[in-house]
Formats: sequence, structure tokens, C-alpha cells
Amino acid sequence: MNHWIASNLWLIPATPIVVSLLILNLPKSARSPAAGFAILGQIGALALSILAFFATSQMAGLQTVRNFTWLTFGNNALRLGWLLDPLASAMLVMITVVGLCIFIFSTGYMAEDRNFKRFFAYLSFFSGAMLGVVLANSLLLLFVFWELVGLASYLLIGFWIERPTAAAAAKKAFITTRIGDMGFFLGLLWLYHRSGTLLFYDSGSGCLENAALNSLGVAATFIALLIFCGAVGKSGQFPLHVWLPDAMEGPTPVSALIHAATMVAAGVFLVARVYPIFSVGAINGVTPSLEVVVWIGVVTGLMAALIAVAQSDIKRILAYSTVSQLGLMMVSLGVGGVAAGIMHLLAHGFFKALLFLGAGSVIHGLHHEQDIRKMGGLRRLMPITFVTYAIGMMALSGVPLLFSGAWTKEEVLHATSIWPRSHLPHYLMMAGVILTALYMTRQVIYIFFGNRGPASEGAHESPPVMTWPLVALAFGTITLSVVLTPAWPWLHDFLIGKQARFDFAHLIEPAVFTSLMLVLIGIGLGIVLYRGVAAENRLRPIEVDPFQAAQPALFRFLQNKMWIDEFYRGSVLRWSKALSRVSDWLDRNCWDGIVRGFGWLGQLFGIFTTGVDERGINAGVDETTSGARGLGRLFANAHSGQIQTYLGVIAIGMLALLLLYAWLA
Amino acid sequence: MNTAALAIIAIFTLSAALAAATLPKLMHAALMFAAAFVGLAAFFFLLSAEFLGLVLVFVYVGAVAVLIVFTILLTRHDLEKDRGFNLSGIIVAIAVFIGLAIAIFKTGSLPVVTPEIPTLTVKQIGAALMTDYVWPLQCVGILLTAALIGALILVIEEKK
Amino acid sequence: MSRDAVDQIFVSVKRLLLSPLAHLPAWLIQIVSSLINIAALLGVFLTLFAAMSVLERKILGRMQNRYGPNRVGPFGLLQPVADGIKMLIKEDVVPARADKVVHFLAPILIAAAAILALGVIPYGRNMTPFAIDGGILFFFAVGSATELGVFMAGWGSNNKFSMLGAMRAIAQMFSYELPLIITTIPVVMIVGSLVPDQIVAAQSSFWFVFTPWGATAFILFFVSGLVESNRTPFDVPEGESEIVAGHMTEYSGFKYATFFLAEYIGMFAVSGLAVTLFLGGWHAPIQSLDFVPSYLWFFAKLSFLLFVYIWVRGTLPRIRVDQMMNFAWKFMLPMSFACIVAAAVWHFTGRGWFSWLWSLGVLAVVYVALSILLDTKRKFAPRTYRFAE
Amino acid sequence: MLSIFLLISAAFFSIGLLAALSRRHAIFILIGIEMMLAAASLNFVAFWRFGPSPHQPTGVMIAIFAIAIAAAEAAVGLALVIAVYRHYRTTSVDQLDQLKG
Repeated sequence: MNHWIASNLWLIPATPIVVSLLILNLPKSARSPAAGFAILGQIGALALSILAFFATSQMAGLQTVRNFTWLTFGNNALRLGWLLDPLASAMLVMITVVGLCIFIFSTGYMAEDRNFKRFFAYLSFFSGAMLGVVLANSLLLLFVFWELVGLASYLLIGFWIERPTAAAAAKKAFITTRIGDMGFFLGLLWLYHRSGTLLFYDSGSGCLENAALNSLGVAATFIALLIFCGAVGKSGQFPLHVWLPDAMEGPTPVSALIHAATMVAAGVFLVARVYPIFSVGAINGVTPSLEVVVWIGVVTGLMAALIAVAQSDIKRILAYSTVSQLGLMMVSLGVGGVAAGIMHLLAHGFFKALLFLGAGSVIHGLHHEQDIRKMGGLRRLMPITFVTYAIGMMALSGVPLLFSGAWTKEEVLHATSIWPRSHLPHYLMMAGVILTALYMTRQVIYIFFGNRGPASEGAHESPPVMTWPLVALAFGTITLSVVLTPAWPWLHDFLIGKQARFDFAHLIEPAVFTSLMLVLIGIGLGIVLYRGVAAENRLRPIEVDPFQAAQPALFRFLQNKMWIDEFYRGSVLRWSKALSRVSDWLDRNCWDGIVRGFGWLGQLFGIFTTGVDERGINAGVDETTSGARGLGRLFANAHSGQIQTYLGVIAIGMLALLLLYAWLA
Repeated sequence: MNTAALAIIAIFTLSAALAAATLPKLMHAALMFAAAFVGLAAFFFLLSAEFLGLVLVFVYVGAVAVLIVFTILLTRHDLEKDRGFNLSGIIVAIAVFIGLAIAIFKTGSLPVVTPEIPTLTVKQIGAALMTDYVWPLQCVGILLTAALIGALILVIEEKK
Repeated sequence: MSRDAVDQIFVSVKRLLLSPLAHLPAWLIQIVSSLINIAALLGVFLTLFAAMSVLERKILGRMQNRYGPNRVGPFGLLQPVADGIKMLIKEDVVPARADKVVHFLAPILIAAAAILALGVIPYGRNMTPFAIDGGILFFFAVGSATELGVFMAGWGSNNKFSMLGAMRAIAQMFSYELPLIITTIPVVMIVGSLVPDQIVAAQSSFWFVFTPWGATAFILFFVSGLVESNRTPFDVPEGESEIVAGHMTEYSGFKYATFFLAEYIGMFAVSGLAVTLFLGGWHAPIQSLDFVPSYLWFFAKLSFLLFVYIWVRGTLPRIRVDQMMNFAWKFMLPMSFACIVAAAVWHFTGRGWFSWLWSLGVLAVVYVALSILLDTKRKFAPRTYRFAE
Repeated sequence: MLSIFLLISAAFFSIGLLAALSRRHAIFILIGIEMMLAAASLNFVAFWRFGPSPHQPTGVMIAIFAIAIAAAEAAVGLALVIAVYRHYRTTSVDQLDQLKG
């Protein structure tokens, strides 16, 4: 309890942030000091996190809280605090380890960038902000760091600011998450209104403790859902997932950081953190808010997996896979498997970072070529990258025994299978697992197997500074599989605060075999489907992708396959193709549109009403539309850019206040 | 004597200010602006804040007014065009004045008894600046430096 | 008549003049007292102006191996009277497209500002015309109005030469106002007061010019003063060979005389302040010379400084504009800051002989560093000439 | 006595507002804003002078800082006017209503 680190928790987020500020003040030419400081800062944070991790196990109730008063106004005091519990400490270690690997990798990947120094400053800032999210013991403090994470992601996604697409992607990411954050903020305010405090744990009077929870009543559902909005935005859940694939415009290490350790993990972490609010009034572990979480997760997981199958950009495939995995985590949280969800988050952090860095290595080796159809045969050219990428791919697919993803996925599936409400999520998630294995197999075949593609010429293995992090992460991924093994579920029990014990019987549970089956189906399907690709002459980019509808030959090929395989699988493929197109269409025309602003929505509405009008069903709707537009124009007129008009309005406002004062006095 | 002085200074200051706001020629307005601030400094003298009055003259007449006339000089090709006068501004300004006057007359929170005249020497001001107000002082210093650099960067001619 | 009576003779005269008004209200007495002060100031300094104008010409003449004015009156002493009459009866020409009001107000503003500045200088024991709290600040506050006046003159004339001259004048006055003000800070800091009387009182035992920082500050102050009053070698704003007469090009007759007057009064004011700040004000150099009245000491020191002004004018050629600006910003300003530091060092090391050395050391280091820095950048290197072949 | 000063300050403020609202030239707007700021300083000093605790120089201090900030504002504002004039060849605020440039 009286561990030194427990009373100095603020040091953990402060270290990278201070380092970031320091780097920002270095001259632009100080490239190696910048990288050195950033890595040193990350090592410092890692050391502190490990201290914190071991301190956690010695703490009474596995939890320590340090609250302090931030602002005093009148008789009220706004209090903030730091919190260390198993959840936080596990996250800390994951973030700092993965972060460190990414930092080291970046020194190689970004070596030729002009703004090398700025990149490391932002990267450190990003890491520090995320550590702050994890350690906050107040929803307000968490929100502050949450927004800092958003800011850092904005800066990093748009890092190559001279590219218009990057700038647009950064804006999109920022605005999309902001929509979710709006809900989060409303939920925060409502929670403060109801419980009078935003501290999570405050020796009995915190908002996550019984007294406050009991007072919430029915409002708990709405508060939980509002807070969940924030998580939806940050973690790229349907329908706010659109920003995540676009965020690939940033440098690859940034993608790795966003997808593995920081940004998207924040959403899942948030739900896990405020889980008590979600489960207020639970009957049999089910509440309306948790049910929403489950279904959102299911839709996200499946949709993203389907989309991923039809992509050809190496990073986009990984991006959709992240979305899909996040959906899986949400489902897990929703059905009550909090520990399973968080464990999957941790394992996912490792192997997704590995995959992204591997992708980065490939991109670097191929001189910034990202189209997998132009790759091929890199197995011999980039052996280290290949081996580590394959480890990551197998972990993500969930190949059991040696690869961490398997255990956690199995746990999640297990948790869904015992959900009393419905079995549909369980089955849909099983489909998701198959799809995951399928698209990962497809990707690996495209990139590493077969003959050399047009972009593979002149490819070379990346320098050691980039391969070493890969090896380290691959090693971590395999080690985690030992840590996470159900035979000795100490991390699982650590997260829920129990003592662990050995039980090898868990290794032969039916669920293990189910997931093994699923993975084998997925990988087998992938190999069967894409074997042809590997065998093709790859000197020109592959145009005959099995999923490209435009090619009639492709259709025949597909149909033949469907005759050979079971009809069910074939229909899944078709369905997936159609659905991925629908999703793609929805992405382009619907969700994108919503995000782009209410004006666009109004236009859609206008088009819709015109259609209705033409059929003569409702002429009045047209009026409504134009009225809405007129209102918009009215408001737009107020923003004339005429400073004096603004000044005049301010003066009139002041006058009104004065008269009010005079009237009251 | 105080009342007479007050009346004279008030008439001088307000008419100078009015001239500064309404004179058609920008240069005249800028000079009237300087005159108005001299009048305002006189008010500070009447309020026994001599130091403040001197600072006001120093800063506004010595620096800001000269800056303004310099700006007029640098942008003088734009002066010939007639700009006209926005009449709605007059209405708003008069309305605000009336509102302020009503508020001043109706308020009940003004002190009724006039306290003894405070003596505030430069020394006391200096001591206060260096003790209680040292943080604001430093901040203002940084602000002024930043403003100086910012203004310089803004007006530096871009190299072709 | 005792020594004290001679010393306080002007104070006594004023008291005598005010005594019949004793029954009047206080504010009236104050106004009359101020009027007397103003009259005395104007009388003394207009006379000094007249004397100065003729003396300057005579001394310059001597320096240039010729006679000065020697036709009007004995030794040409009535020359200023003749000049004045000539100025007064000259036609007052105002350019047709000039901004008449501004053109008219400019000389008045400049002269008024210069005369106002005279009001806070202690001319002798108990002889400060307007003893206000923060007198030094007052001096600079009214002095800063001069720039506005110069600008008005340039703008109002609607003449390119005038405008150019005004721009040059303002640029150099702004640049040198910084060292001028900053070099007063060490004195204000050491005395702990902005009141000129207290500054003079603090110099009763020794003058500040006899400390390293004081000497440096005095030299910087004097040079800045030269610039502020547009004297040679810093008279680029009215460089005849380039821009006719600068901002005064379009002025003639009495207005021109007013400018001339303002320039000289400004010179007196800056010199007076230099005497007050660094040369011990009205104090005698040594105690035993105290029997000479205080105002005489003041005017002796003032006259000496004025002589140096003339001397410099007779000796040095005009400086190029860019050299002047470089000198202000790259040498004068850092040196003035060094003076502040040196004064602080002097104060906190005990004001003794050692502190004298310490303070000198600080200044020497800064001076050497600046010299090396500026020399390597070739800022003040000798001009190289290229000739046509 | 206090209300007289407040009235004068209010009048000064309104004149500044008039300049800022009704003139089209950007420099006039700056002049108006300077006047409004100075009027506020006058108020502070008047409240200090006639207020309950004139031995604490709070009002004067605020006025000093207000003057410093107003000077900074004027410097930056005028620099902006010059920069804008260089770019658009105009200083009329009526024509400066585009954020894009």
C-alpha cells in the first residue's frame, strides 16, 4: 500500500508529456536528441509502470486512490485524483511496452522525414495523454486526457500536413470523435448533476461506489449510453467508425500507436472503467445499456470484418481488422466478460502493433507502396519481417497454444455463449473469427507468398532499428500466450481481483476446440481461395482478385469454388461481397455524409422530400426543407465577416445586460 | 476649483474624443485621439493617481499615437476614398450611453461617503508591483515581448 | 547679506510677490505661483536661447578659423535681436495643398512640449518650478509628444522632403529614446525615487558621474540627448545636402523660429536633466565651494554641457542613417542594460572601492564582448570606397 | 463625485464605441477600442479613489496592466492593419469579410 509509486502516480503520464514539451523546444536540427529524449522518456514511463504493476498486487483491495483538490469555488471544491488498480496497471504496462517498440521503430521509419523532431514530440505527447486516461480517478480528469489523446491523434494523423488527404483525414478523425465526445460530455454533466461528484472512488462517496450508484436510478441507463457515445467515437464503433480507416493517412508508426496502444483502446478502457454505471440494476448480468453495447459491438465486428476482406491496401485491411476486434471487445464487455475483453485488448495491443510495424517495414522496404496486389514473394526478400508478420497474423487469427489472441478470443466467445439474452452474438462473433482468419490469410499470401510482384523489385529488409522492435513484439506476443493461458489464468483473476490457481482442464474445454475449428476454417478457406493468387505471375499488379466483382472470369472462378466447398461458405462469401459493398456504400454516402455536417443532411432530406413531393404524397415537406435551408441561411447571414456588425451586436448585448441590471437594482 | 477644473477637463476630453471619432480626416482624428488621452491623463491627476496619468501620456501620446500616425502614413493610398459614416453606430452608442447612465444612477452599491484622499506614491506602486503583483508584472512583460515580436513578424516584408 | 540669503534670493522674491495675495483662496494662490514660475522659466531660457544662438555661431567661427557675427552691437552681441526682428517680419508662407491646421499646430506642440519639460528640473536649492511625484517620468512623458509634433510638421506640409525628414527624425528619436530612458534607470534605482529633488539630494556627497556605471550612463545619455535634439553629428533629419531642411522645409518666418527655439529649449532640457541625474544638480563639486549660490553651480554645469554640444558640432561630421541605427540598437541599448546591471552590482557589493571595481568589470566585459561581436559582423567597420575607372 | 467620473467614463466609452461601430476604416476601430479600454481604466481608478479601501492600490494596478495590454494590443493591431493593407490594398473593414486569404 505504501509503495512509493502509488503516491506519485502523476509521474507516469507526466514523464512523456514533459519530454514532449522539452523536444518541442529543441532546435529543428536536433534529430537524434529528440529521438533519444523520447525513447528515454518512454523507458522511464515503462519502468514506473512496471513498478506500479508490481505495487498493485501488494495493495489492499488491489486499489489505491490519491485525490486532491483542484479548484475551490465558494463552498464547493472540484476534486481530481489518480487511481491505480489491476485494470490500470495492466494497461500501463501494455501501453508503455508497445509504445517503446513503436518509438524505436519510428527512428528508422521516419529517418528521412524533415519534421523528425516534431514527430517525436507528438508521439511522446500521445503516449503521455493515454497514460493519463488510464490513471485518472475522475471522469473529468479522464475527459481532459481523453481530449488530449484526441488532439494528439489529430496532430499525428495529419502529420504529413502537405498532403491534402492527410489533412482531411485528421479533420475527419477529430470531428468524428468529437461527435462521440459530445455525448460523453453530456453524460459527464448528467452524472455530476445526479451524484455530485466525478471521482470514481472516494472512500465510499465516489460515483462508482454503491451510494452514488443507488441514487442514479433510471438515469443510469441514459448516462451509461451517453458515456458509451464517447467510447463509440474513440474506439471506432459503428456508426462512428468511419474515421479509423482514413486515419491510415498518418505515418505507419502512428497507425500502430492509434490502433494498438492508445486511441482506440481508450474507448474500451472507458467502458471497462465505468462498468459499474452500466451494470446498475442488472438482472442476471443484463441491462439495457449493456445490451446496446453488445449489439453495437456485434454490428461493428461483423461489418468491419466483411469490409476487410475486400480491401487491397495493406494498412486498411489492418485498420478494419482493428475495428472488428474492437467490436469483439465491446461484445465481451457487454455480455459481462470484462476481464476477457480487457485481456483481448492487451493481447490485441501487442499483436496489432506488431502487424502495423510489420506493415510499416514492408512499406518502407517497398518505397512507400501500400497496394498488396503489387506485392508478392517478399518471404525471401524480407525474412525477419515475414516471420514476425506471420506470428502477428496467427495471433490475430487466433491460432491456439502459442499465440496470445487465441486464448483471449476463446474467452470472449465463451463469455458470449453464456449470455442469457440471445445466442445470436455468439454465432455472429464466430463468423467474425472465421472472417478474421480469412482476410489475414489473404493478406499474408498476397504480400509474402508467390512470385515477386511489380513493387517487390529492389525490396530490401529494413534496418535493425526497425526489425528489432518487430522481434521484440513477436516475442511479447508469444510470451503473452503463456501468460494468458487458461490453465493458469492469473492475469484474468488479477483483473477481477482473485487468486489464481492451476487447472489444466481449461485447456481441453470444448470452447477451445470450437475456436480452433473456426480459425482453421478461416485460414483454410483463405489458403484455398488465394492459392491461385500466389501461383500467378506477379510481374503486373493482380487485377483478378477473387472479390472484384467487375471481372466475369472472377465470378466463374468464385462459383467453381463455391461448388467445391460447402454451399454455406459460398453464400457467406457472396453475402460478404454484397454486404461489404453495401457497407462501403453506406460508408461513402451515408455515414460520411452525416459526419460532414448537418447541411449535407439537410440536402439529403431535401432530395428525399422532393421525391415524396413528386409522387404527390406530401407537398408540405418541401416547405419544411426550404424553411430549414432558409433558417440556415439566416444564421449564415449573421456570420457576415463584418467586424462592426459583430461589435454592434456585442454592444447591444451589453446594453441589454445593463438595462437588466438597472431594472433589478 | 476642483469642480471647475473637472468641468473644463471633461469638456476638453470629451470634445477631443468626439472629434477623434467623427473627424473625416484620419490624421486629424489620430491627433485628436492624442489630445483626448492627454485629457484623460488629467482626470487621473484629479483622482490623485499622478503616476498613472504620466504613464498614460507616455504610452498613448508617445507611443500609440505615433504608431497610429505611422500606420496612417503607410496605408495612405487608401485614404482618398470616401468611406461614409455608419449611422446605426450612433444610435447604438447613444443607447449604450443612456443604458450606462441609467445603471449608474440607479445602482445602490456605490459608496455614499467620500473617504479621505489616498496618497499613492510611485514608491508604493513600485513596491506593490514587485511584491503582490510580481506575477502579473512578469506576465505582462512576456505579453509585451510576444506582442513586439508578433508585430514585427506581421509587418516584415515577405521575401520574394 | 548672508550666504543663505543669496542662495535663496529667488525663492524669497517669489514669496514676497505672493504675500499680498495671502487672503485669497488657496487655488488662486497656486495659479499665481505657477504663473510666476512659468514667467521666470520663459524669461531665463529665452534669454539663454538668444545668448546661445549668438555664442554658438561665435564659437563655431573660432573653431573654423573665422569671425562669427560681429556687426550688430558690440562684438555682434545684438545679433539675436536682429535675427528675431527679421524672423517676425518675414512673410509666413503656407503651401496651398498643406493640411493647414496640422501645419499650424506642429511648431506650437513641439515648443510647448520642450518648455513643459523644463518645469521639473531643480535649478537650485528649493528651486524646482513644479515638484511633482515622478518628475523624471513627467519629463519623458512630455518629451515624447515632440515626436508627434515632428510628424505633424512632416505630414502637414504635404511635401516629400518634409515627410522624409519627419520619418528620419522619428525613427532616430524613437531609437535613441530607449537608451535615453534606460540610462536614467540606474540612477532612479540607486536613489529609489523618481523625484528630481531627491536625486539631487542623493548626490550631496559625490556625483553619480564618478562611478563606473554613472560615467557610462552619462556618456550614453549625453549621446542620446544629442540625437534627441537633432544636433550634429546626428542631424540627418534636416541634412541640408539631402532633403533641404527636413520637416522644417515648408516653414518660414516665426514658425521656423519656433522650431528653432524648440530645438534649443529641448537641448537645454536634456542637458539640465543630465546635470540633475549625473552631475550632482546644483551641488558644488566640493563642500568648501558651497558659498557660491546653488543656481550658479547648476547653470555653470549646464553651460559646460552646452559648450560641449557646440564643440561636438564643430568637430564631427554627419553620420550615415544606417550607421546611426546600428549604433543605437546594437551598441547603445545593450550598453544601457549593462549600466543597470553594473549599478545593481555596485549597490549590492557595498558601494565601496571594491564595488567600484566590480562594477567597472561588468561594464568592461560587456563593452569588450560587444566590440568583438560587432566587429566580427563588420557592423562598424571603416567604409570601403570604390572609384570609377 | 464618483458618479460624475463614472458618467464621464461612460461617455468616453460610448464615444469609443461610436468610433468602433460607425467608421469604416480599420484604424478608427482600433482608436475606438483604445478609447473603450482607457474608459475602463478610468473607471477602475475612480472606484479605487472613492472606494472603501483606497490604501490598497488594486484599481491603479489594474489600470497599469490595462494600459500595458492596450499598448500591446495597439502594436499588434496596427501591424495587422499594415499586413492586411499590403495583402488586400484596403483598410476598409467592409471589404475585409473573408477568412480565407
